[in-house]
Amino acid sequence: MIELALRVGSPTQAFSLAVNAEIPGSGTTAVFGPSGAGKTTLLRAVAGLAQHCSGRIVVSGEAWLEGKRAVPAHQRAVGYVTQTPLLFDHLDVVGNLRFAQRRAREPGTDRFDELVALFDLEPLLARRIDALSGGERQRVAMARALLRQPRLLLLDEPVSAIDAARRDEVLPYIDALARQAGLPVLYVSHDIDEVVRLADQVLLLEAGRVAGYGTVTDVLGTHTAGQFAAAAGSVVDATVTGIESPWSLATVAFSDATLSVPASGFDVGDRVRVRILARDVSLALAVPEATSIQNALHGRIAAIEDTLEPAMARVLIDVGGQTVLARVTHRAVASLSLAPGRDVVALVKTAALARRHGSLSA
Amino acid sequence: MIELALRVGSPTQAFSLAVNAEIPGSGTTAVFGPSGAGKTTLLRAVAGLAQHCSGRIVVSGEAWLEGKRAVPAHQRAVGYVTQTPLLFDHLDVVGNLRFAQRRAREPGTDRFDELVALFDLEPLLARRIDALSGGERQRVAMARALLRQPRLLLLDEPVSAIDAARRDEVLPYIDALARQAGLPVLYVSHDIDEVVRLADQVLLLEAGRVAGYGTVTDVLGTHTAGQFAAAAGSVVDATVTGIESPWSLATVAFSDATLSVPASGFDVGDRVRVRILARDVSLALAVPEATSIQNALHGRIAAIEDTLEPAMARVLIDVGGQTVLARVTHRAVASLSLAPGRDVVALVKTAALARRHGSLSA
Amino acid sequence: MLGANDLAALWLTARLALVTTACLLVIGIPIAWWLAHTGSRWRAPIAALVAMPLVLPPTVIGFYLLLWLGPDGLVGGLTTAAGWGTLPFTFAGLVVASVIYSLPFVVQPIENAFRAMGRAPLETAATLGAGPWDRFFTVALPLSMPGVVTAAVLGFAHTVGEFGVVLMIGGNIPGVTQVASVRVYEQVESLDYLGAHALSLTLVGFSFLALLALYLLQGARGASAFAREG
Amino acid sequence: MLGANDLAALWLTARLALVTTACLLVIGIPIAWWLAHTGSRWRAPIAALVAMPLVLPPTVIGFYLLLWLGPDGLVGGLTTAAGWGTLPFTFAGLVVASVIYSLPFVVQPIENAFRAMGRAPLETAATLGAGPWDRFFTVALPLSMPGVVTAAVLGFAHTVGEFGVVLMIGGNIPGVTQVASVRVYEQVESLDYLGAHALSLTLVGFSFLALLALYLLQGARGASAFAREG
Amino acid sequence: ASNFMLPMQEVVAAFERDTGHEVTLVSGSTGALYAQIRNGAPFDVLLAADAARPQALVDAGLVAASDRKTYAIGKLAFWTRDAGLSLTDASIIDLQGQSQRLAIANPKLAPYGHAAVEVLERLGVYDTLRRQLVMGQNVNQSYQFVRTGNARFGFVAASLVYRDGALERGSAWLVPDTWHTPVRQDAVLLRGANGAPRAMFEYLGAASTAAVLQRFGYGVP
Ligand SMILES: Nc1ncnc2c1ncn2[C@@H]1O[C@H](COP(=O)(O)OP(=O)(O)OP(=O)(O)O)[C@@H](O)[C@H]1O
Ligand SMILES: Nc1ncnc2c1ncn2[C@@H]1O[C@H](COP(=O)(O)OP(=O)(O)OP(=O)(O)O)[C@@H](O)[C@H]1O
Ligand SMILES: [Mg+2]
Ligand SMILES: [Mg+2]
Repeated sequence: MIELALRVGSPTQAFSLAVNAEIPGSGTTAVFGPSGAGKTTLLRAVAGLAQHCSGRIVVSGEAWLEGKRAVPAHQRAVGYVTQTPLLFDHLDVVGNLRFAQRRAREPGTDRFDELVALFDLEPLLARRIDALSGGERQRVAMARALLRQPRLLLLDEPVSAIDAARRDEVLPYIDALARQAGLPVLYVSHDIDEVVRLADQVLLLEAGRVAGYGTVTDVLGTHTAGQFAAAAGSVVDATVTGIESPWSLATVAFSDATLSVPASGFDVGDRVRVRILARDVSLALAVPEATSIQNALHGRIAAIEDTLEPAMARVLIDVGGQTVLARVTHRAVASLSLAPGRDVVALVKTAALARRHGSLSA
Repeated sequence: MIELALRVGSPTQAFSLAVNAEIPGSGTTAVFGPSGAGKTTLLRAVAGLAQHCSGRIVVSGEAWLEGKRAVPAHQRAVGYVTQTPLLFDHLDVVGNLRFAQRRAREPGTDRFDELVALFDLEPLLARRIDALSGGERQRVAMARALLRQPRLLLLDEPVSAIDAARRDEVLPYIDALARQAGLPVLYVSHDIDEVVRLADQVLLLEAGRVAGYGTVTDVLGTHTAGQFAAAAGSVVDATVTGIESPWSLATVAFSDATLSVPASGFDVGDRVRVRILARDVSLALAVPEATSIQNALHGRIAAIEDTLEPAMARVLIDVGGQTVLARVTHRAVASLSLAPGRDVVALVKTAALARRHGSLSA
Repeated sequence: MLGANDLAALWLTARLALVTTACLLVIGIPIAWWLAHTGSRWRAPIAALVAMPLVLPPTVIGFYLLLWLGPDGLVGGLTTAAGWGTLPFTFAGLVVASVIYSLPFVVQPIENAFRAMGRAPLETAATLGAGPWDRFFTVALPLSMPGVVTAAVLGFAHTVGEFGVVLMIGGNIPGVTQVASVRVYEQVESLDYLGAHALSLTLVGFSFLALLALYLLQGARGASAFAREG
Repeated sequence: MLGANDLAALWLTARLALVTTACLLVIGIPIAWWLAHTGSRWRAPIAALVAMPLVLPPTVIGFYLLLWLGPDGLVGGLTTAAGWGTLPFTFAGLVVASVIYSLPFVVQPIENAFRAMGRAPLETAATLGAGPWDRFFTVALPLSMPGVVTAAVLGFAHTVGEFGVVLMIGGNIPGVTQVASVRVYEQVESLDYLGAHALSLTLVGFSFLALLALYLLQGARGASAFAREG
Repeated sequence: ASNFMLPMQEVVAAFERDTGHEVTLVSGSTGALYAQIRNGAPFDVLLAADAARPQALVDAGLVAASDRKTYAIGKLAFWTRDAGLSLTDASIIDLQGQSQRLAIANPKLAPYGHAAVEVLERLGVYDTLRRQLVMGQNVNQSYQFVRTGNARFGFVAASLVYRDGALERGSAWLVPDTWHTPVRQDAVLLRGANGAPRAMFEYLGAASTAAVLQRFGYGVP
C-alpha cells in the first residue's frame, strides 16, 4: 500500500500539485495527463526530491513524509528513472551500473547479468557516457535503477527513446518483476497503448489535480474524451475455460460469453483480464458466417456517443453486465439502425490482449 | 531533392554510418531503426554537426557537403529538434523563440503567433527554462526550430514527451507545413503508428547501414519482421470518387474496389493514399450481411505467412494488383480453409486512415 | 584620516584595477576560448605557460619586466622604435605588468566555464542560424558568466592588492604610478601605522562593498543554479 | 649554479607549496560547497570576504598577520594558551599565512565547478541510495575535478611565487622559512643577478614541468569535454 | 630607501620652503631603485640605504664619481619593546640557549644587518645565536618583528626608536659605533640631472639637514 496525500508547491509558484490516492502495494499505476500536469513533480515528491512538499507519503508501512518531516531521498529505496535520464559522466557504463549495485538494498543478490542481458548492455559496458545514443542512455538508466533493488519504481517515460522491439521485451520484464517481487510501479507515459498494456490503475492528473483515479477499466470507461479517445476500450474480467494448444489460443469466459485470445502460459481456471479496444470491435445484427472474426459477443446497446472524429461513433454494449465499446462509423449506425436497447453482436478481432490479473483485486 | 551519400565515423570509433539515399524535396521521411542504429548521427551529419563526416549532401541544389568541403552548420538553414532538446538557460522561453526569430531566413514573415498558439506556449512565454516540464521543453524547441524558417526539418523524436492530444494537433501541422512550403522533413521516431501516419518514405537504418528505403508501402511490405510486425499493413493508391458529406466519409476507388474512409477536405478526383493496417483487416469467404464493417474488398490470397506472434498469421491478398495484408489467427486460416489462390473477401474496418498524396510520386 | 596622496593613490588604484580588468578580459577570454576548444598538442604547454607568472615572486617578475620593457630590453627596443617610448614608470606600463601578472587568474576560470558549458549550446545556436561570432556573444559568453565574473573578481582584487610588480615597473611615483597598495606598503615601512590602518581599511571596505554588490547582483540571477533540473 | 642555500630554499618551497595546497583544498572545498549550495543571505558577504586577502598587498597582510598571530594578537594569544607557542617564524606559520592569502583562488573555481554541475547528479545519486557524504565524494568531487585542478594549480603556483606574506611571517630563516621566492628576491636586491636568473629559471622550469604533466594528464581525460552531447 | 622616508619628508619640506623647488619623493627598496635606474627610471637623486649600490651606479657609469656622497651614518640599537630593562652587551650574550628570537635585518641587503652580524661576531655569539635569528628584508621589518612582539629582541636602526635623542618606547642599548663597519648611507646625483636636483643633492649636506638627521637618531658624516 502506498498512501499519498501530498501537496507540492510554494506560494510563490503558479503551479501546485495536490494528490490524494491510495495505491496498491504491487502492480503498475500509470500516471497519465497532459504536458505540464504535474506528473514529474509527483514522482519527484515521492522520491524525496521535491522542495516545498508537505503531507503524507507512506510506502508499505514506512512513513516517508509526515507533515514536514521527510525521510531523505537516499533512504527511500526508490528506483527512479527520470524523464531525461542523468548518467554519471565521470563513470563509464559499467561504473554507472556498479554505482547502483554497490548501494543495493541487499548487495550480492542483484541480477546484474540478467539486467545487462535484458537491456542488451553487454556491448556498451566499457563505453563512456557521452558515446551513448539516446535509447542506450535510457536503457542504462533503467538497468541502474533496477540494480538498486528499490521498494518502489518510479518511471518517467522510461521507454520513450527505446525501439519497439526492445520495448516489447523490457515492459513485460518490469511487469513480471513488479508482480513477482511485489514491487509497485508508478509509470508516467504518454503512450496510451503502453498504459493499456501495462497498468493496473491509472492516476489521471490535470493541472496538478487528480482528475481520475481507478482501475484501467474505470478510467478508460469514464474518461473517454480527449486523450483517451484513440485508446478507448474496455477491460473485462474473465476466467480461462479452455486451452487450444495447436492454435496458441485460450478460451476465456465472462458472463455468458466466451472469447478466444492468444495464450501465453495460462492454465484453465486462471482469472484473467481481457482488454478490448473499441477500434477492434465491429457490430453485426447476427453472427456472420465464414469470417476470420471468431469472437462474437451477444449484447445490448447501452448508449451511442459521438467521438472527436466526425465520422466515428462509439457504441457502448452491455454484454452480460460488462461493458464493451465499439468504434464504428455513423453511417454504420444508421444503416444497421443501431439504437440503445437494440440487441447486437459485437465482433471482436481475436487479437485483443489478455493479461493475468494484477494484484489490485487480490 | 536531397541527395545523401555520406560516411560518418573516424577509424578509431567502432561505429560508422554510411548512408546513400535520394530523398524527395518535400514530404516526410521517417528515419527508423533500433536504438543505436545511427539515426541521430545521420541527422547531425545533415545539420553539419558531425565530425569525421565525408561524402555528399545536396539539398535543393545547394551542396552542403562535397568531399571534405562542408558548409558550416549555421548556413545550412535546418530546423533541428534534438532528441533531448537544448534550450538556452540564460534566456526565458520568449527569449529562446526570439533567438530563432531574429535569425529567420526571411525575418518579418515568421508565424510567431501562430506557432505560439499551436504549441500552447502563451502561458509559458515569460518562464525560465528550468521551470519547464519535459513536454513543455519539447514544445518550445519545436516552435523555435520552425521560427528559424528552415529549408529542411530534422526532428529527432520530437514528440516523445508530448501528450497524445497535442501530438494530434502538432503532427498534422508539421505535415501541412511540410507540404505547403515544400519543406522536406527527416523524422526519427520509435512509434510505428506515428511513422505510418506521417511518413511518405521510410529510411530504415540498422547498425549504421541502410536496411531499407522506399515508400512506406514498400518498406512496410518487405520488412514485416521485428519492428514492423505490429504496424504491418499496406498502402494503396486510390482516387476519390465520391463524398458522403452527411457521414463525413469519402469513397475512394482503386483497381475495381471501393472503400469508405473518413473524409477531411478531399474533392472528387483527388488522388489519395489509403493505409490499411493488417490488424484492421478480417477475412471472409463471402460478404457478410448487416455488419458495421462496410468495406469489403474482393481479392485472391497471394500468400500466407507466419508472424512473430505464434497465434497469428499474415495473409497477403491481391486486390486488383495491389496487395492488402490481413492479420488473422491460424485457427481462422484453418477453419476457413484459407490457402494461396483462394478467393476471399477482405473486410476492412472503416477506420483505416487516408492521406492526400505526398509529392513522392509527383 | 586620508591625505591627498592617499586619495590620489586610491583613485589611481581604482583606475588601474578597472583598466587592467578590462584588458584582462579582452585578452584572457580569447585565450581561454582557444584552450577550451583546441585539440592542438600545444594546448598543455600553453596552458602551463599561462600560469608561469604566478610562480615567480612579483618583484622578480617586475625585475624581468623592467629588463624586457626597459630601453635595453627586447620589447622596450620595439616600443621605442615605434615611437611610444618605454613603458616602465608610466601608467600604461603598470597596466601591461598587471595584466601579465594576473592573467592566470582570468584565463583558468573562464576556460573552465567554457568547458562546463559544453558544445551543445553552440551547436544548437548554429542550427538556429547563429554564426561563430554571433553565438560566441549571444550564447557562449552569457552562459559562461559565472566564470567571467570570477575571473574579473580575481583579476580586479589581485590588481588592487598587487604591489611587487607595480612597485618595480611603476617606480612609486605619486599621482602617476603610486597605487594604494604601494602606498600602504610605504606607510608600513615608514612606521606610519595609523596611516596604514586607515588606508588598508578604506581599501578593504571599498573592495568589500564592490564585491558584495556584484555577488548580490549575481545571486539574484544565479539563485537558479540549483533549481531542479529533473 | 645553485648553492646549498638555493637547494634548501627550493626544497622548502616545494614542501610549503604542497602542504599549503593540501590545506587549501581541505579548507576551500567545504567553503566552496557551502557558497554554492546555501540560500543564506550571508552568502554574498561571505563570498566577498573570502576575496578580501587579495586586495591588500602581501606585505601588509603579512604585517597584520604578524599582529594577530603574534603574542599580543588574538590568534597568537589562543595558540600560546594552547601551548603551541606563536606561529610566526615557523613552517606552520608559513602554511597558515599562505593558506589565508591563496584561499580566494581556491574557493572561487571550485564553487563555480559545483554550480556548473547543478543539482541533478546529486539527486540521481541520492535516489540510487548514496548518502550526503557518499555522493559528495563519489559524484560531486569527481564531476568538479576541472575546478579542483584549477584551484590546486592556482593555489600551488601562487604559493610558490608568494613572498611578501612569507617574508613577513617567516623571518627568512634558511632551511626553516627561507623559501625560493624570498631567496630570488634577496638575490635581485643584492644585485646578484646571475644567481637570480639561475634560481628563477629553475623555479619556472620545475613549475612548468609540473603543470605540463598535470595538464597532459587532465587532457587525456578531459578531451571528452567537447565530444558531442546531441 | 624606504627606511629614510620619515626624515626625508622633513628635509624636503625645508628644501622646498628654502628654494621654492618642488620635490617628488619615491620610496622603494634600494635594490629595486637600483634596477629601475639601470632601466631608465626618471629619477634624479638616489638616497640609498647603503654604500654598495651607489658605488655600483658609479661603476656602471650612471653617476659621476664626484656626485656621490655619504648623507647619513646609521646608528645601531639593540632593542626590545619591553620597557624598564637595562640592556647591555651582556644581555645579548645571555640570549644564548634561550628560546627568544633575535631579529636582524638581512645582512646581504641592509648595512644594519651586516653591522648586527659584526656585533654578534665580535661578542663571539654569532654561531650560537644563529638559530635564533630571524631576518627582515630591511631594518624596518626587523623593527616590525620586535614591535609586534614576535621577536623579543632585535637590532634596529636607532632612527627607528629614538626621537630627539630619547627612546620612544621599550628598552634599548646603543651599540658603540666602533663595534661595526659604519652604516654609511650614500646618495648619488644621477648623470644629466642638474639645476634643482643638484640643489637638492647639495642640500643633503646643509646644516639644517644635519639637524634633522640628528633628531632622527642618525649620525652625520
Ligand atoms: N562519441 C561517440 N563515440 C563513439 N560511439 C558513439 C558516439 N556517439 C554515438 N556513438 C555510437 O554510435 C551509434 C549510433 O548512435 P546514434 O545516437 O546515432 O543512435 P540512434 O540511432 O540515434 O539511437 P537512439 O534511438 O538510441 O537515439 C551508437 O551505437 C552509439 O553508441
Ligand atoms: N521550478 C519550477 N518553477 C515553476 N514552475 C515549475 C517548475 N518546475 C516545473 N514547473 C511547472 O510545473 C508544472 C508541472 O511540471 P511537471 O514537470 O510535473 O509536468 P509533467 O506532468 O511532468 O509534464 P511533461 O509531461 O511535459 O513532462 C508545469 O506547468 C511546469 O511548467
Ligand atoms: Mg514530466
Ligand atoms: Mg538518437
